[in-house]
Order: sequence, then structure tokens, then C-alpha cells
Amino acid sequence: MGLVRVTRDDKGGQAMLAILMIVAVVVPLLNLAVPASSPWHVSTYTVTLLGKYLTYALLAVAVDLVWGYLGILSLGHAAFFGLGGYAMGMYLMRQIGDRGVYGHPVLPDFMVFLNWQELPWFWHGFDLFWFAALMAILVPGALAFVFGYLAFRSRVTGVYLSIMTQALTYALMLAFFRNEMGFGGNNGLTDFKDMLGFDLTSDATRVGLFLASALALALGYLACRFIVTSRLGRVAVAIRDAEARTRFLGYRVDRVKLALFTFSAMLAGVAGALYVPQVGIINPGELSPLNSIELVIWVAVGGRATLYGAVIGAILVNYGKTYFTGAFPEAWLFALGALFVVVTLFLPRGIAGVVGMLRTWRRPRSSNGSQPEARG
Amino acid sequence: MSRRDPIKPILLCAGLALGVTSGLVAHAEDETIKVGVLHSLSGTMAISETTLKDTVLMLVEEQNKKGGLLGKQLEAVVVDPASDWPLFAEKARELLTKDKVAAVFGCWTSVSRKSVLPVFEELNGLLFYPVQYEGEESSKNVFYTGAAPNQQAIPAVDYLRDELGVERWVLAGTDYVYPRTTNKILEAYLKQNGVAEEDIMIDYTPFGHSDWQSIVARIKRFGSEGKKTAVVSTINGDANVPFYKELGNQGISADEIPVVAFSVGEEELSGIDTKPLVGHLAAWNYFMSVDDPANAAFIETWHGFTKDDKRVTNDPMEAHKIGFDLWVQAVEKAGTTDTDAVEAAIIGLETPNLTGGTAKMLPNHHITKPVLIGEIQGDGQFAVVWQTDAEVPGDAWSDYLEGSKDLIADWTPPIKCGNFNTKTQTCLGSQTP
Amino acid sequence: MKAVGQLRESMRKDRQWSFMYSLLDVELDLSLGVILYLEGVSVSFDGFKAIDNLSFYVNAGELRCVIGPNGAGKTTMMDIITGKTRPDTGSAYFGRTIDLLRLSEPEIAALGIGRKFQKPTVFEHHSVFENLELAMAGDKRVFPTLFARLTGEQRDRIHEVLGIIGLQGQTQRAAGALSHGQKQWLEIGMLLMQDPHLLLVDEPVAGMTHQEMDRTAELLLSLEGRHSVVVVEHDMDFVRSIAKRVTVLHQGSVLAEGSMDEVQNDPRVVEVYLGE
Amino acid sequence: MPMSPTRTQRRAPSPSWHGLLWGLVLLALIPLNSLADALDAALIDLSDRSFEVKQAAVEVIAVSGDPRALKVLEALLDGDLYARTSDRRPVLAAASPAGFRLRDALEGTDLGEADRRDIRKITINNRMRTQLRSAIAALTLASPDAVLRLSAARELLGDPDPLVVEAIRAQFEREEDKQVRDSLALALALASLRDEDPEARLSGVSALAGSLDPSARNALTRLLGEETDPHVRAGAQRVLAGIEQKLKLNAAAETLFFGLSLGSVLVLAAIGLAITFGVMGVINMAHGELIMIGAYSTYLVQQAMPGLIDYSLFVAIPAAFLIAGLLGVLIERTVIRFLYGRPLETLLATFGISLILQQLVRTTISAQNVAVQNPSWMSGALQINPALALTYSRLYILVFALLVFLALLLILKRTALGLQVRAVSQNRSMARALGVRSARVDALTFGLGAGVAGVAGVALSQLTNVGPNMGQAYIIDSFMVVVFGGVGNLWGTLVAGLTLGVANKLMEPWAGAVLAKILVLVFIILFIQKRPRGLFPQRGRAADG
Repeated sequence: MGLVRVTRDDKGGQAMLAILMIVAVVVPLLNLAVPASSPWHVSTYTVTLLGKYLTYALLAVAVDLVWGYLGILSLGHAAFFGLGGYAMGMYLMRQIGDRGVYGHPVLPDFMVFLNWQELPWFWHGFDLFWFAALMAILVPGALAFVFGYLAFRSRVTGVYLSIMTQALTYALMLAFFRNEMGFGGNNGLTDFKDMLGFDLTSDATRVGLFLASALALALGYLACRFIVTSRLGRVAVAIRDAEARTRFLGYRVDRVKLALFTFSAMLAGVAGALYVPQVGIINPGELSPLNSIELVIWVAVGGRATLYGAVIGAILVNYGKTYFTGAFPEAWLFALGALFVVVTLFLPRGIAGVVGMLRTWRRPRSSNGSQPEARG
Repeated sequence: MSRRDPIKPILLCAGLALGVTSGLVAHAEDETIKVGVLHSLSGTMAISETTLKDTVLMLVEEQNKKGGLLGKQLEAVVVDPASDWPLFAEKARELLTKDKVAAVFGCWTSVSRKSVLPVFEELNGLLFYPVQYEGEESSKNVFYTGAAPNQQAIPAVDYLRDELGVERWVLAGTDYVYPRTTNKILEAYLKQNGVAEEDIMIDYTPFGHSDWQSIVARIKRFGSEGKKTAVVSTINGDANVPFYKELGNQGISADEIPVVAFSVGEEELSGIDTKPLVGHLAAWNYFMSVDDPANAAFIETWHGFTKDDKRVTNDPMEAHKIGFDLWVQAVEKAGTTDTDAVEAAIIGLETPNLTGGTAKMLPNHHITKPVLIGEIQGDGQFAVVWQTDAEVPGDAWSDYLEGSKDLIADWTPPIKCGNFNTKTQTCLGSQTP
Repeated sequence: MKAVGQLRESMRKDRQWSFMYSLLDVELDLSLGVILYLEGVSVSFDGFKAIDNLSFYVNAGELRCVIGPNGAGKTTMMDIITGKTRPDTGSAYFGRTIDLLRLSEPEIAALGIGRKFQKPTVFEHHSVFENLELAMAGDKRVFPTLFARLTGEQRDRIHEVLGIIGLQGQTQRAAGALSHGQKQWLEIGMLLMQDPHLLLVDEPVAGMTHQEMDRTAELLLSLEGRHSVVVVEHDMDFVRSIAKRVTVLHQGSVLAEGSMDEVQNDPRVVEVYLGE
Repeated sequence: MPMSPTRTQRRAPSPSWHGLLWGLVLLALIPLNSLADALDAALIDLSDRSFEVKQAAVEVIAVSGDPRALKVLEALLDGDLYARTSDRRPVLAAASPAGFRLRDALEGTDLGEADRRDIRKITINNRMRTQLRSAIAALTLASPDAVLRLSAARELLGDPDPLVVEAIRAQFEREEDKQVRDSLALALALASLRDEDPEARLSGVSALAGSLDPSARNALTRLLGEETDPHVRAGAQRVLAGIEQKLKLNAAAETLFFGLSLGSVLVLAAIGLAITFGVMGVINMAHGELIMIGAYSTYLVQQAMPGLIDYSLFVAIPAAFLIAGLLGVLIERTVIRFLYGRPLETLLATFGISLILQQLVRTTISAQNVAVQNPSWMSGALQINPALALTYSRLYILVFALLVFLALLLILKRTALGLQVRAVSQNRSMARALGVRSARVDALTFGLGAGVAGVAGVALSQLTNVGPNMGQAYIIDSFMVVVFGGVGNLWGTLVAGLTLGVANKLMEPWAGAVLAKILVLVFIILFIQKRPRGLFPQRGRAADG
């Protein structure tokens, strides 16, 4: 019955979920059942690519939750994503075991040639999947909690918050670049072999990961829907629109923000954890502030405060990226840049918003007429 | 809420799903042999890598003028990994599965190579990697046509010690795997040659480090303590300009404290005002200034191809040239572009260097190279001041590192292993696909 | 010195670990019949004294009007009561026992002090119904809110208030689409939903038509007795229409207090108002 | 302390040199004509491929005692010496319409026009440079030019050879120039440390007291290594301790200077942002690219006036200001003005613009970095004392940063524009009501901020890379500085920038460059939690809520 409430009045979401389900069924079939020769065969390359997009989509949903509904433009989500990724990467590293180039039973290769004698303390436990998975959620969550606790309590808002989260991401990136940190420095973690005993290079595993991403996206989406359709969700929007008023109504604004921010960070962590085994590498580049800004744009393109819009945005922009970098490598930065400008100027509510506008033109001054311009 | 709402997203997603699948499921025609080019054309690495893309295009064009390969024309497939390491892996996969390229020429940074390595091993493709690197790797599917540390770093140090009587060493590098490894090798090497701990100073800086004041001041102090001092620089491209400018400004001239760089070539110098740098050194396996008919011809073709006779040539370009020649020979020898056949055929093949001598593909997938030391001149070129009398064979596993001194790579039977432990006579890890 | 103050501020248990601090264990003590005590309060912004040694009392259940020229410190006084601004000196007690200066805005609100802003602020993107729902008294911590469901009597309460503020017809309308006056009433309605002991109403009739004013007057009068109400207003006719006791603020302190007529005949007040 | 704006020229004594002096002694014995032949032969040898042959040749030329030899050696050192392919005779070549106009290196007689293929440059290596420098030094020790004598004296510093010492002492007797005397004295003192007589050593030691020249310190440490005489030891230890003390002070001063200069760079990079972001509330992610544009305009200006590099900056500064400024106005008119009151949207839009600008430069100019030259007056260092030198480029940029800051301060506080800017930034509608044409003011303000960014680019082009990505390196730091200093407060930006710079440099020695940066960032994050409005917040009710 919760599901009913969550999906009611969310035609976009329903459609999105429906398509997601179809893709999740069809693509694996076309990949595994259909022979490679047939034109209907979907290459593993495509499967992995789609899987990657889905993790991005989940990340975008996480961003939309805090930006669209709470008005927090977080530039820290690349960091949360990256941390989740590193947690999973560390697990995959440990799985390599003695199959590394130096054949060291425990230490990953990069530690061997940097003459590390034994495993640093923070690497222990990551040979267990459940532990790594837990960390992939808890570490980003914890960081978000500490940062949020400080920031929201002292009422750092809007622009300042964005810039602080950006600084946070930047500092983390620099830290991970340092080889002394014990995370493989600039090279990061790579050359993964297998996961839970499944060979990462086999088609079946890749399809499995793809399905896992699809499932995670679906669940993440529903969870966010559950929040935004709850009273808490309405409080969030209230905070976005009139923070002071909400406070005078007796809501602990800082706690609400903290809770949602942390949850969103955890979602990002999950996305990261699913992303790494599919792309086969995690390195500090993922934590770059620029990535954070880019993924905010995915949400803007799709249409913020709609959740399903975030999914559309993430997939469209990244598909565009894959396509353009192949087709016209020279031009694609122009395209991306132009997209940023055009969307912010002419589509403040993104693709999903276009639908809304059409509707309001059809029924002027309708029930919820005035365009909500989500302010930061 | 109206019913219209979902339609657009549905169309979008459906179209998208189709677009992705259909767009990416393509079929390679067989009239041409495809050659993948995997170099960043945007992002931070575009600075260095665009040139290499052009080089490969030129080589392909030249080969086609000669009538192609196995009676087929070559076709270059260019993609842009945009200096984004995961994207490298994705693009490699695209080239191998979607475009079905026979071989890929690409990558610059170690991280990009590391990122694509699993892909090439999984899909059994061929990668020719043209940049000097830290070694400590030998994959069945990769051919390392750039210098291994023993083909660049160690000869350079020998030169400084023997020719310039250097006794104190500053090992300055950007904080990533190539400098780390190279410096570890050099440190071990120097200590073996009786250099005292306190005569070695090691310093790492982040990428694109731009404020060198304190470090240069430290080097200056370190160098002013009586013994002849030199800097061995593994500083990465972008950080070099401010570094050399600071050296110049703090009045450290090449004959007081010479700097020998491993990552500064003609291409990088073209972005620097070289007057303050005159006399500083670089160690490479190729210099544009070497006057050798082969080199002159290469430069001429290059200028012709780029329609710009200002364009410089550099070491990685030669590496690509050598790699390409060897690949062409191997394909002709094997009579097919099949990876395993080519991989088996290419070992032992030879092709002339642009600086004289010949490059031979060794069983460890590295090649033999002459080592040249050049001094930076005012015109952005190098004057060769020293060179090894014979080619040095590339060594995948350094003899000066704890982990790897017992390792060798040999892809010929019976060993057929990239990291074979000579002590235990076992092939470590699981390199076999 | 300031740093030390900040440090102490940050060390305070209830701020640091506010979740260890329960709001339910303080009882509003009205044994003296006085609900609000402000004593010797002063605030200054960059040297300008907005409130100057102000002492101000409100009895339980009374309807008090506060008037005064611009910059007299009316709004600042409300900011202090609701915890938005911290005074430099002085004390503010809610009932005999509760020290308002130690509490945050949400805590104060939860204790039953509701405030209506000068400029009507309602949640534009929420429907009228949702606005009232959000304002409704109850457990407002994060998780209870997440799983909150409307009970029957809560709905009835909302509809009751909708009746009081005369917006029954508009339940599902987005608050942003309401007229100015309707927003004012909705906001008062939101205060009622909190069923506070003390309502602070800042310029309720600014920009209202006469009919709307009269309705607002009825509304406020209907609250008297059940709630204590402090109304800050410029419009003299309106004040006269509702006021029993009037307090005149001037330059941040009380100039005069008493029935409307007393106040109006007070020479100092006349002087101040003519002086403008 | 003596202030001499010459570069430090110091190097280990060159063994190749003693032969030369013996040669000078033997000169008398050799018949002149054969000497001349030897000289000619040597000149030919200069164009030999092997550096050994060349070095031998230089040796001969140096001892030839021929007054014209000096010219040849200097030409060789400066790389002006070419060899004629026909007869391998060394010549000086000057570019001329037909190709090159040749003059004989030795006689200086004109040898007519030549094509670039007719001559080959005579390359030298570091060893030869060292050899040439000391050869020239010895030949110029007695030269009439004090500067030459000074460098000569520095050149021969610490050379133990008795003949050299004699030569120095001789010169010291008749030397008037203060500086030259000082360094000759130093040289003599160093020499006397090797004297057998303890007294002489002791006097040498005390003569070195307080000298900051590294060679002094090294000599003393060496002396302590082998010295047996207790008096001398004690003296040496005392003197050395004194020197170390002085060196510490200088090191501290140096660090401070480094910090300030890093700070000045931060201030320059951030100050434009302090206007666009601080005053107008626009999160201008393209700020870095505006800096880049400024740097590129420096490059273009230098391309346009190749002969006049020394003056290029004076043209570049206004040029960069205009180009970046106009670009800024364009951006403001076409994009930003639709986004006022929605700061976070400006972040996204301007980020898009920054991508476009980067790619624009890549495609129009090149993906490679471009070479921006330093004017001669920007290179080198101000030698306060042998242990402390302030590099001119840093010094000028520090001053420049302050000038830019003051200029901005004046514009904002004293001019009509400034008044309107402040009015608009505080209350748009009110300002408009008072007849301020806010649209125009916005455009101008943003233009001003952008222009200043451009000017910063000119300064940065003198320190670091000029390439499409250079902007990225500064954008985050700039925001940190502005936020830390307090938005909308120029003084805040200045103080914040300098503070962060110094803090960074203080930490760098023990934390390393990266960790220092990280620590600074973390510090700012925590600081903002405590003081959400930075060091110098805008006060009053307007600020809160």
C-alpha cells in the first residue's frame, strides 16, 4: 500500500520504471540468448555501457533529492560516489589475492612496488564483501553526516554550502592523489579479476551487474519517492521555499536537511559501488569537483524536483557524451557547454518541465499554476 | 495530474534505449583493416596526445600510399577518451568489440594504460604503447615501444656522474606512479653505487604544481653545500614551465645545477621560452635534431602531412613509427591480423631507428633503443651531448626493485609469461587470458 | 573575549547535543497569570540600539496591541521572543520558568509561541490544506514526520481551521495562487494549527481591503481568551477596533501603556506621532 | 648590507683552469708565430664534432694571450659563434636579408653574405660553459670593467691554486671597487684557511665571520673536519655558529616572502571574483577562463611585437583588461542578466561558458601550451645578501597585486560607478527607483571583474603555463579566498589571500605541497562553519536571513 502512495500521481515515474523493467528484461536476453552474429544481438559492451548509465542515473536521483526538493546544491556528490567506488574497489583489489603481477598473497601490486610492508589498517576487512558493501554506504554517509552536522547547524546555506561542498570534494581528490594515502594514488585501483567468485570479464557477470544496477535504481527511486511523498517530503519543499517559516513552525530544519543529505550521500555511495566493477577502475579523477558540477547538470537537463527527470537527464547527457566523443571529438565540449547554458536559460525545469509548461499553456492558471523556480 | 504527462519521457527513454542498442551494435566491414587510435583529444592530456593521433593518421596514410596491407587499405578509427581514465577503458572496449580494430595505437599516461589493460587482455586485442614509462609490467596484449627505466633514467644518471662529476642528487617528480617507480629505481641504483643517504633528496609535487619557490630554494641550498649537484626531474609536462622559470629566476644555471628531465621533449619545449633553460638536459631515445637521413625524411613527411613546417617531432612519435612498422611487418609475416598470430610473429622483428641503429622487438614486448642525452638549446631543440654506443634492450622488470628483481617477462614458449619468477620458476598472477 | 563567548556557546549541551534535550519535560507555568516576561532587554546592530532596556509583559489570554513609529523596534522585539535574534542583555521568559534565550526557534515554536510575519510567508508550492497540515501541532522530529499519517480528528481540526479563516473553498489551491488577504488568513490559520499559547501577529492587515480588515478583526477577537495574542499594527482604526490594552514602543523601549484612549491622550505619544 | 642586482654566479673550482695559468707562465718561452699557428689550428678545432677536441681548443685559445681571444670565447659562450662549412673558420653571423652577414670571429673583418646552409652553429656543453666562464674570468680579472672583475672574482672563489691566489692578491692590492674588494677579500680568506700557519688560518676564520656566502660555510665545515689546532677549531666553531644563526633568519625571511608572493598570486586570481561573485553574487565558474583569456592576450601581444618583449607587458595589461572585460560584458548581457537572484543557476551556466571558452582556445589557437616570454627586467633576482635573493618576477607581481587592489578600491569607493555598483548590489529595486540604470551598472561591474581577471592572467602568464586548462587551476582557490575573506569585502579578499599564501608556505616544509593545500582547505571548511560569513562579514540586519 506504501507502493501505491509512492507511485500515485507519478506518471513520469511509472513510465520510467516500466521502461527500466523492459530494458532489464530485454537487454540481457538479447545479449545472452541471441547469437552474436544476429543483428539483434546486444554486445556486452552495450550492456556494460547501459549498466554504467544506470549507476549514473541513481547518482542523479540522489542529487535531485537534495537539490530539487531541499534546495541544497551539493557539489560533494562526486566525492560520495567516489568513496562508495573506492570501498568496492578495495574489495575487488583484495579479491585479486596472489594473482597480482608480483604474486604477493595479500598486498595489492601498487603497495608492493611502493615497498609497503603490510596492509594498512584501513584495508582490513575489505576482503569480505558484506563489509565492503557496508562501507560503500557508511563511509559516504558518515562524511555527509559530519559535514552536514557542522554546516546545517551553523546555517551555512545556498552558495556558501555549494562552495564548501566543492572544497570538500577538492580536498578529498587531492588526498586520494597522494600515494602515501594507500589508495593507489593517481592510478587508483584497477585490474580487477572477480567479484563474489564470478569472473568480472564474463558476459554473465556483466549482465548480473547490469541487473543489479537496474534494481538499485528502481529501489533508490522508490525510496526517494517514498520520502518526497511523505510529510517529510513536504517539509523539505517547505524548507526549500521558506526556511525561516518552517523553523517557526517548530521543525528542526537542520535535522531534516542532515537526514536527507546523509541518505542522499549513501545512495551516491551505492551508485559508486555498482559503477566501479562495471568500468573496471576507480581513481581520484572521479572525485573531481568538475564531475560534481556535471552531474548537477544531468539533473537540470532532466528537470529537477521530479526524480524521474534526473534519470532521463543522466542517461541522455551520458549517451550524448559517448556518442559525441566518438563522432565529433572536437565538438563535444562545445555541445556540452552549450547544453549547460541553454538548459539553465530556457529550460529551468528541464525536459520534464517542458511537459509541465505544455500543460499550463493548455490550462492557464491551473491548480498548481505558478512555475516553481526551485531556488538554492 | 493529466495523462499527457508521461508521454514525453516514455518516447525519450524508448528512443534512447533503441538508440543506444542499435547505435552501438554495428558491424565491421572487411574491405579494410581497421587501426584504432586511442589518444585524448580533449581534457588535460590533449596537449601531448593530439600529436600522436596525427602521427598514427600519417603512418596509416603513408602505408596506404604503399598499397596498404595484405592487399587491403588501412582505415584509422579515432576516438576521444577525453583524458578521462574510465572512458579510456570504455573506448578501448568500443574499438575492439564494435569497430573490431586489428590493433590499437594509444595511451599516454600510465593510469590510462592500466585502465585499458584488462580490456585488452579480456578481448585479446593489441595495444602499442609509445610513451616512456615506469616498467613493472608486461602484458601479452601490449607492446611497449617507449623507454623502460633502464633505457632512460639509469643511462642519464651514469652520464651525470661520469661526465659531469655529480655527487649529490635531487630526485624531483610529480606524485604518480612513473616518477615514484623511477625514483625508487634510481635511489636503489645510486645507493648501490655508494651514494650516501644524505646526498639524495627526493621530492614529490602534485600535478600541475605551479608554485616552486620553496622547493627550488631547497634545491639551491642542497646544491650549495660543496658537492656538485644535479636534479633528476620526472616532473610531469604542465608543471615544468613554472619549475624551469623559477630555476632561472633564482639564478640556478645549467652548469651549476643541471636538470635532466625525462618528460620534457620538443613538444613540451614548444610551449616554453627556452632561453632560461639552455644547457639543461633531457634523456630520450630520439631527438628531432639528430641528423640522420631517416629522421630527415620522417620530419619532412610530418611537415608535409600537417602542412606546417613549424611542427616538431618527438620521442613518442618515433615510438609510434617503430611500433607501426613492426606491426606491419608482423602482419605481413603472419599473413593475417589475428592477434595471436601477430603477437607470435612480431617478436624478433627489427626496424631501423630514426636515429640510426635498429629497434628489435624483444620477447618481453619491449624494444631495443639507443639512449641519447641532449642539452636544451635556445631554439627549443636539443643538442646531443652523449649517447650509448649500442642499443639498450628494454627491461620490463627492474633489477633494482625488491619486488621485481627476480622477475622476467618472456612471451615465447616455453615460458610464455609476463611476470616469471626465475627463483621459483613460476608464472605469477594470472596473466594468461 | 568574544571568542570565549562563542566557545561557551558552542559547548552548550542543549545546542551541541540538542537531541539529548527533550522539550516535553518543561511545563509552561502561568501561576502568576503572566505568559511573557521581557525584562531589561537591549539589542544593537552596529551601534544602533534597536531595543533599549525594554521591559514588556503579556498576561495569559489577553489580546495586546503594540504600536509605534517605524524603527521603534516592534519587529526586533518579536525576533527576540521567537529566538531569531539574541539580545545583548536582558532576559525573556515564557511563563515563569522557561528561559526563551536558551532555546532555538524550533524549540520555541514547539513550546507554543506562533509567529506571523510582517510579509505574509506561506509555502507557495503547497496547497492550502498542506500548509495547514505542515503547521499542525504534533511530533515534528524527522522520522515521525517521515511516517506521519493524518488521523481523522486531525483532518477535522484542519477543516475547522479552514472554516475559521474562511478558506474552505480553496483547500486544494496552491497557496502561491491566493490573494494577499487570503495569504494573511492562511498564515494566521497556520498559527492556529500549532494551537500556541501565544500568538505574535505582525501587521496582519497590511494591504487589506476594509472588508478583509473587518474579517481579520473578528478572527483575532475570536482568539482572545483561548490564546494570548500580541498584535503589532500601524493602522490605528484597526487597532482601535480590537484593542483592550495598547503598548506604545519608541526608540526601542516602552513609551506608554494602557487603554487606547489613555494612550492616545498621552502627550508624549502625541508628540512622537506628530513629530513624525 | 650591499645591494647589487646581479645574478648569483658561483660554481665549484674548475680543474681545467690550472693548466691555463701554467700556460701563461710558459708563454714567454714559445715563439710568437708558432703560437699564432696554434691559435689558428685551435679556432678550426672549435667546429670539431667531439667536445674533447673543442675543450682542448678553448684551452689553447685562452692561453694564447691574444687580446682578441676573449671576444671569441665570449661569442662561443653566448652561442653566437658559427663555423663556415667551406673552411670551418669560426665566424660571427648576423641575420640579414640574404640570409646571414658573416664577420671573422678573430679579426672581425667582414666576410660577406652567406646562406644558412653555408654555416653551422658551434654547439657547446655544460663542461665547456664552465671552462669558458673561468677562462673568461681569469682574462677579465684585471679588466677595467668592475662588473667583469666582480664576476671574475666570484668565479675564482675558493680556488686553492697558489697561482690563482697570487693573482687575486695582486688584484686585491690595486682594487678600489668596494664590492670587488669584498669578494676578493673573501677569496683570500678562504685561501688562507688552507695555510700551514695556524695564525693565518685563524685570521682567515675570523675574516669569514658573518659571511653568508655558502663557500665560506662549506670551507669552515671542511676545516672543522680536519683542523687540529684547538684555537682555530674554537674560532671556526664560533664563527660557524654565528653564520648558521644568520642563515636561519634569512631562511625565515625567505619563507615569508614566498608566502606573500603566493598570496599575491591568490589575491590577483581572486580579486576579479571578489567583484563578480562578492559584489554581484554571480558564481562565475568561467572566472578561471577569463584569467586564461588574459594570459593568451599577453601571448598574442608578444607575437605582435616580437622585437619589444621588454615593453610587451605594458601593452598586454590594458589589452587583456579590454579583451577580458568586453568578453565579460558580452557574457553578462547574453546569459547572466537573465539569472539574477538565482545564483546557483549562474554557477551552471557559467560552467558551461567555461567549457566553451576552453574548447574555443583549443580549436582556434592550439591544444598545446604557448610560450610567453619574460621581459629581461622580470627575470633574475634582487640579491639582498648571498643567502637571500628575492626574484624580480615575484617581487613585481606582489607589487602589481597591491596596485590592482588599490585601483579597484578607489573605483568602488570613489567613483560614480562604484557608488552605483554598491547601491545596486545592496538594493536593486531601490537603486532603480533612484534612477540608477541597473542594467548598465551590472554589465559594467561584471565587465570590470572580468577585466581584472584578465589583468591577473597577464601576471600569471609570467609565472606558469599558458594553456587551455590554466583557468581550472585557479577557480577553486579563488572561491576559497573570496569566501574566506568575506563576500563583498575587498579587504577581506586581500587579507584572506595573503594569509592563505603564508600559511601554505609555512606548512609546506613539513607537510609537503599537497598536504599543506589539503590542510588549508579543511581549515577553511571548518572556519566557515564557525563564521559562515568569512573574516570580514557584511554586518547588520541586511546580512542575516
